[in-house]
Amino acid sequence: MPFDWMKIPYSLLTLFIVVNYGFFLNALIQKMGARAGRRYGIPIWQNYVDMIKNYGLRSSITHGAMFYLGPVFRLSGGVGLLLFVPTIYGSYMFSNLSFAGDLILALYFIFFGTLGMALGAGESGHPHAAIGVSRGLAQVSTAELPFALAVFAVALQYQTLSVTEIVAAQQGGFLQWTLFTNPLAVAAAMLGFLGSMMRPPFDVVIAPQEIPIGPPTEYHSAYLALMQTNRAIFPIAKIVIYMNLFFGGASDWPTFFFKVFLIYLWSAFVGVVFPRFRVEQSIRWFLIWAVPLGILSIILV
Amino acid sequence: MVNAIYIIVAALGAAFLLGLLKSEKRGTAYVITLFALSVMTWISAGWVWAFVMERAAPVDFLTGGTSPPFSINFRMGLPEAVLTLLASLTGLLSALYMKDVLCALGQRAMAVLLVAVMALTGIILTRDLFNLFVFFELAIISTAGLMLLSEDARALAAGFKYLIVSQMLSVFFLIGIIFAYHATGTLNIDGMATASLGLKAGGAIAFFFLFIAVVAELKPFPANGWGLDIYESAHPGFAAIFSAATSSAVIYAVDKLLLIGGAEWLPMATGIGVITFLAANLFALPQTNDRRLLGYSSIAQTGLILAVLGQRDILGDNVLYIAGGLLLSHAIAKAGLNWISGLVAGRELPDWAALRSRPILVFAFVTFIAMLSGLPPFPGFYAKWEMVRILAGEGRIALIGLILLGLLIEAGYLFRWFGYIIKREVPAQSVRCSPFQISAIFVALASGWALGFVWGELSNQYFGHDNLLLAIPVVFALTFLLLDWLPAWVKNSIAIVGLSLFFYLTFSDYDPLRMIFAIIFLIGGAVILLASYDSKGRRIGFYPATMLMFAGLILLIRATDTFGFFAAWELLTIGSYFLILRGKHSEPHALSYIIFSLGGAFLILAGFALAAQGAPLFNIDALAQLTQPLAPWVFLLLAIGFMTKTAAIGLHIWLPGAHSEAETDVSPMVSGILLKAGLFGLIVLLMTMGKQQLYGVELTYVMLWIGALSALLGNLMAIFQEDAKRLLAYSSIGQMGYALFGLALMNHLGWLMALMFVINHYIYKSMLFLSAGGVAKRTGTRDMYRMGGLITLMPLSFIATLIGIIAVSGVPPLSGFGGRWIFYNAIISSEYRLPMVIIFLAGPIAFLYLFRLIHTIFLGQLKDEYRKIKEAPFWFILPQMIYVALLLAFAVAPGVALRRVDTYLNQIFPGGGLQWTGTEISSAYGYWNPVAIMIIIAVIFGTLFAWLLFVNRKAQKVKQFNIVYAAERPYRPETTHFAWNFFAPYRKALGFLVQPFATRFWDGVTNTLHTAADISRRLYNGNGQSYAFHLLSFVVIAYLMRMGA
Amino acid sequence: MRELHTKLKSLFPVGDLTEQRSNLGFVTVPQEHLRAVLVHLRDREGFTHLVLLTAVDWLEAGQFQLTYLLSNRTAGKDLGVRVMLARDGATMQSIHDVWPTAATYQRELREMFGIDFPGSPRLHEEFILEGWNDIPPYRRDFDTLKYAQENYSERPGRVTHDPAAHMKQKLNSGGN
Amino acid sequence: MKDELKIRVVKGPDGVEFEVEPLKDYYCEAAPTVMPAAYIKVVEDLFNWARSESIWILGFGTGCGAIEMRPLMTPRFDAYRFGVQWRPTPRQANLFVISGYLSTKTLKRAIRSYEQMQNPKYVIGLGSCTINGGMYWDSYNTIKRLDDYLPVDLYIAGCMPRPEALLAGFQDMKKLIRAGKAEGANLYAENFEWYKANQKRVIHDWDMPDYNW
Repeated sequence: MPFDWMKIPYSLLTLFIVVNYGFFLNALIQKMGARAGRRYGIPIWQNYVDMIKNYGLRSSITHGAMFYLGPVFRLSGGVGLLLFVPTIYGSYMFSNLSFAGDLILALYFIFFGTLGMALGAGESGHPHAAIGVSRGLAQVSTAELPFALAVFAVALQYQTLSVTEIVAAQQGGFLQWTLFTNPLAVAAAMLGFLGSMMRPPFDVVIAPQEIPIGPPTEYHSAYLALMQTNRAIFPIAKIVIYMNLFFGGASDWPTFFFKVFLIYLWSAFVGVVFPRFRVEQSIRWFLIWAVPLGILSIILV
Repeated sequence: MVNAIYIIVAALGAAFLLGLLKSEKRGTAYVITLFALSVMTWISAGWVWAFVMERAAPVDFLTGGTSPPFSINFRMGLPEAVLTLLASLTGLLSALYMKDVLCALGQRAMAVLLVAVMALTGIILTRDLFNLFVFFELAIISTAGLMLLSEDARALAAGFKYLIVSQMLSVFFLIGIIFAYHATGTLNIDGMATASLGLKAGGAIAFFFLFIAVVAELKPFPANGWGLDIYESAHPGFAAIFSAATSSAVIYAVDKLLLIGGAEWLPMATGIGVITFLAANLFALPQTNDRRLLGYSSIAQTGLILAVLGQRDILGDNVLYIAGGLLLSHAIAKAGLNWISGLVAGRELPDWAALRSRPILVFAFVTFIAMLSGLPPFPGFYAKWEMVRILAGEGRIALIGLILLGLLIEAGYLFRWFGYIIKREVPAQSVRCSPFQISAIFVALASGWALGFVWGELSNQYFGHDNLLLAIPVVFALTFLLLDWLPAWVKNSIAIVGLSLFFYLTFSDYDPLRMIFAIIFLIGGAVILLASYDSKGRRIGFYPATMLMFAGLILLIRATDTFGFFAAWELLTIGSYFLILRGKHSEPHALSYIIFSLGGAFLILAGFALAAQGAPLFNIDALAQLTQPLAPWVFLLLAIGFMTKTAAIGLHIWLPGAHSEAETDVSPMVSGILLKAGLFGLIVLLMTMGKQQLYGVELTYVMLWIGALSALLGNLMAIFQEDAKRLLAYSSIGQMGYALFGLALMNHLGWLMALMFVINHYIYKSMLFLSAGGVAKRTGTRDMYRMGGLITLMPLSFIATLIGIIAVSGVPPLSGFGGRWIFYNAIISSEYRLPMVIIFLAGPIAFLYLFRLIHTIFLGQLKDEYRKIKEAPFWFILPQMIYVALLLAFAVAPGVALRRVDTYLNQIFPGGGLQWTGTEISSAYGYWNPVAIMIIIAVIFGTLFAWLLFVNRKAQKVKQFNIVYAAERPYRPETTHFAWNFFAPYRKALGFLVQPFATRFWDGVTNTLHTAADISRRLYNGNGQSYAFHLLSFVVIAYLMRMGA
Repeated sequence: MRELHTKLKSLFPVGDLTEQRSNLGFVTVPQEHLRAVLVHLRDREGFTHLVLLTAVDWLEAGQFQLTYLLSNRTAGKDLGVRVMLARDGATMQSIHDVWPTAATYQRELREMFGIDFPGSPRLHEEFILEGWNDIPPYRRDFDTLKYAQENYSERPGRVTHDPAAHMKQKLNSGGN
Repeated sequence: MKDELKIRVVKGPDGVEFEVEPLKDYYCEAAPTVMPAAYIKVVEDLFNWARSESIWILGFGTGCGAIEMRPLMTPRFDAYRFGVQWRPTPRQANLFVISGYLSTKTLKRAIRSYEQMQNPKYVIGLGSCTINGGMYWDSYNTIKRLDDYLPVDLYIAGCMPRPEALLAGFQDMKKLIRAGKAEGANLYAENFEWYKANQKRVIHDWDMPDYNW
């Protein structure tokens, strides 16, 4: 297929929309968390301000090449993940760069940012960064498992790895969604989802009181701004995958906003209700509660 | 042709002449002795020449023209000629070897020696029972006399015990002769055979006495305590005769007797032989005294040959080839080893480390133990192959099992001994030897290799197998033995050119599948060898071993029949064993490697033999034609054998130590290249045999589970390692698990994935091993937690490791992703779902150890003592950079390597392949475009990097302690570097999975063997009465078993 | 408490009992008998817990008073054992082997009072102060005001009021 | 100087001995520099606005005032709505609230943390103790004037000021920042010698580099 140069501005448009929606959604969720604690919470534009401020810091330090590249890896991971998956079903404009690969590409590309970030944090030489990475990797190894199983169950169910085709198979009423056709897989995936969102009870990775926010301890100014941008993009990019796989995808932007919001809300909802697990507790939790669901879903497909 | 009688005459005459000499004329006496022995040797050699070259017919003759007992009945045939040559040559060489002793003791000792050799040749030559008895008596008496030559005080006691036992045997023998003569009226063996002694009244009991008397001379279990005392206390020169010549003569006597007894006595011979073989090997296991160990080994070998003779009903004419091969291997090796033992001062096995001061002796030792263990290219190997083939063809599976078990135990203690020689401290007393002694050993060495060639030729002639010593790769490898005096870089260049040239000359021979392996073995080997330029000096022994391994690998992919395949397998096993043994602390690991490998090889041997059903030449492709119920068993044996090499879980315990303790440039060879041999075996197996069911269980399904568990547990164990190379070694277990899993899926994409893993694993594991090795070389440690922060000092090693871990983890855009992508597509089309869960769990766990690898070495805090270290040596970096380039190239264009394989796999699994349209690759389920991925990621990454560079242009570079530390400051880098026990929470959660069950199991097996041996060994308490009792009970038991039935 | 005192008195040359409460008393023992008394109290009388070890500087008498406050958890009783030390070159035997926690108290006393406890672990490491270069600050002859004025710059304009007068004036001026 | 900071001789893996000087080898020696504002005024104004609306406080409580900051996170005061939040690491913090008396020992840590923050950075002195020593005016180990040691942008008087006072202080701080008057970091860099001299006068065991990057 000859490359269509129009893909580039289209992708940038998607990126622009998603970044803004991500900033908005992050603040909204934070505000909801605050409301749960009977506070007003931050202004809705606070994350933009923080980002501008971080870019506006005049000085910065670097611990070395890998430290420098860490946030670049991180944000590339987020942006790439977003662009490798079609955002809006049936829209050529917002199918992004999904011609480069299918679901598997997206799944493995999730680790691109994580790995680079871990390396960057490692070069800072800060023990808390290393401890945070150790915890994060340990936790993610089992948190990803139910999700991987669910993805596999879905792929088996629809006999395809193409995101577009999976969404296509779920069209025609919400009863066609994987949520209803394969509830076990969705349940497993949504439990796994909790583990990858860095919210309680699975946020021991960045435990602020204990290992001052873990891997990003040494990051600041522009580095941090890049990472904040990623924090806006990455969850959405991830949720887009969930939405496409399990909740029928979105064929227009309002549906997209709504579904993403609801899925995001799920982790936020659990997050404000529960305290924090230790790493080995969360590993056991995933193995005991989420993985069996995933296995069942694979067997029963 | 000189009449064979002169062999006897020469000895007797010389002995007589010696008696006439004055006792001062010891020099003259010695010359006479040597002359007599030389004449005997010459005559025998003449006969051998006549039989081999001129195809002469066997000659029977009588002395004095009357029939026995008034004269002696002789026969000279090919076996007799060879054996007399063996006996007299051993006598001659031992006489040379014992020059000092003989001259000190005088003519009488020389006379006794001559009589002993004469008696042995007599035993071999004679064709009548009475004279057999006479020669036996002569041999016994002269043996007892020779015992006194030893300086060991225990020799006297041993000789006395020997006399007691021997006289008992003589009585049996005599009684047997009387009865037999009475029954048949002839003393001639052939006469008795035609008269069917066994059918005559009292004939059976007569033969029983004869048989038992001669067999007991072979020191069968348990009636062999006295023999051991002789081996232990005799002078090594004599022990050589005793071990090589006497046992050969007696074996031949047994063979002659069995002619009389007929087929119904064969099982008994087999039984006694096998039990002796097993028991003696078992007892040898805990031995620490070298000569006693040799004694046990001799007993074991004669037991094996006895067992082979017992199988002559099915072996037919081949018995000569097989028993002869085993016997000659044994005789030469034992003579050689005994002679070497005389040069070593200490009597404990580790004292043999003294040999290291003379490489030629080490080489001789290796040759001898390889001959004993039945390794190629020696006669024992060919004999082993043919024996197992024929036995399997006749369905004697249990016997094969017992023999192979015994061989494995034997190889175990022999190679353990070799490990001591190479690795233990050199004792203060060095090797002392005269040119005579060296020349004796050298003759044994030369004849060992010569016989290897002869047996190879015979094998070619009779069974159509290739002579291993004529295979170009083997010759190339052996050439390095001769070139070992050259400096290492010259040899290295020759090796690299040789590998590349061989590839250039042969690359058109391979199909796409074999092509991948050929490239990895040959070109891949050459690339890794670049790292070897780093070593200085001559690096004695490295290149023969390396090239032997590569020779094995090359022959493996070129093999068309099972023999060639198996021979290649054994060659690569030995070669790699020597390589691994070179590591500084690798002694125990190399031992467990060789034992597991030989165990696996024996399973393969058994599998091939079972498949061939007795056919001398069995094409590998013919495996496909096997049917139930045979096929699944063959499959099982072969699969386990190959999985031993790929270190599938449960059989993996040799790998971590062997790979991590090997030298820096050896680790990538054994990990990146050698492991692929196992995969190649599995591919060949699965390609020909496909799916097999045993008791309703799908065997490939079992393999699927094994693969999945290997992947999981290998990865899990890797994350808990502190040693960088050990971590990589465990990771190899995991990676091989993936490949095994892919193969066991038995579909198109599964295989494609396995092959992708083959390529990827070669590249990144070699690269990582080199990188870790380079770092270890510079830092002087392999413990990762001691390193840290090396990124600025060793940036190129860091880049290699970084690219390596991204590739291993399967993160796009590097080539590991392609493997994962194919993997997912492969499992969707497969119906097996449960084992995948395990594989899914294994995937992310890889991140844990990979991050640890790069973080604890290159990131974090730099330690005081490493502040000044330099980048790894150029020759380590060069191949790493080549690999980086390869990985990137392979990531962008996987089609270069895979497309042809994909097409080729259509022959095996039609359909289900990939579509290659332009740069896009698609399957029935999904698609990916490596070029697009690479470009997109590069653009995004580049843009963001440029942006960060712009906004962050004024960043201040700080140093390692400029970190926020809760308002404190770091104290020392050691306490700031978080590295040790990196995944402590993981151990808490999943540590129970990595309990060393497999290690405990195999430890248990070894301990049980040792304990059993230790307990039973108390039979031999050194008491003559006990020995007599053992002998009697042996006779009684044998009688009951034979006659009672 | 009294029986305990009587018992102690029969064994050691202890001084009179000062009873603060029915379950809290103090006795003074000679320096050389302290260890024996403490071990006796710990092993025989159930005073297993060293609550604190502190010092009082009796500058005028030229003495330091060390107080070892022990607690008998089961009986709910506390007993303070006092030892009077000469202030010059004050040295006391260490009891870190009787109660390991004592080592920490002893470190503090050495730093703050300059009392030496030979043999006590890590005694000469800094405990609270860092880089202290004057006489130990808890000694009463240490003038903390003078030290503060010499070392720490002051902000001019600081005045001190008599609180009573100040408040009165404030209130009278209309409460502003 | 502490042992671990003294020059030591170590032996490399190749057996060669060499010296390691921790203060030079392990710490960056560069002095702080004055960081100019953005070249374009509009940009600097935008940044100042952003800085004022996004005040990240270093989670480091020095005295009893630390307890007054906690209520700000609670529903009653909820400082988050003003763009104020707490960060656990100085790298990401902009505002350092010295919350009460500062012993010389804590001063050392405060200096270190302050220096690890990025320019621009602000200091608020909370309570009388930071202004003139307060009730610790005669203490042997407590400094009496914070602005001798760190560039203070704003003092909040009281002993202790209540959280409301802190909130009011933050609002004042915002005004200062928006007006571009909170240039403490540059002040510190300009008068680096003077600050260091003051600091070293009270910290007798100076065991760190002059500037903690």
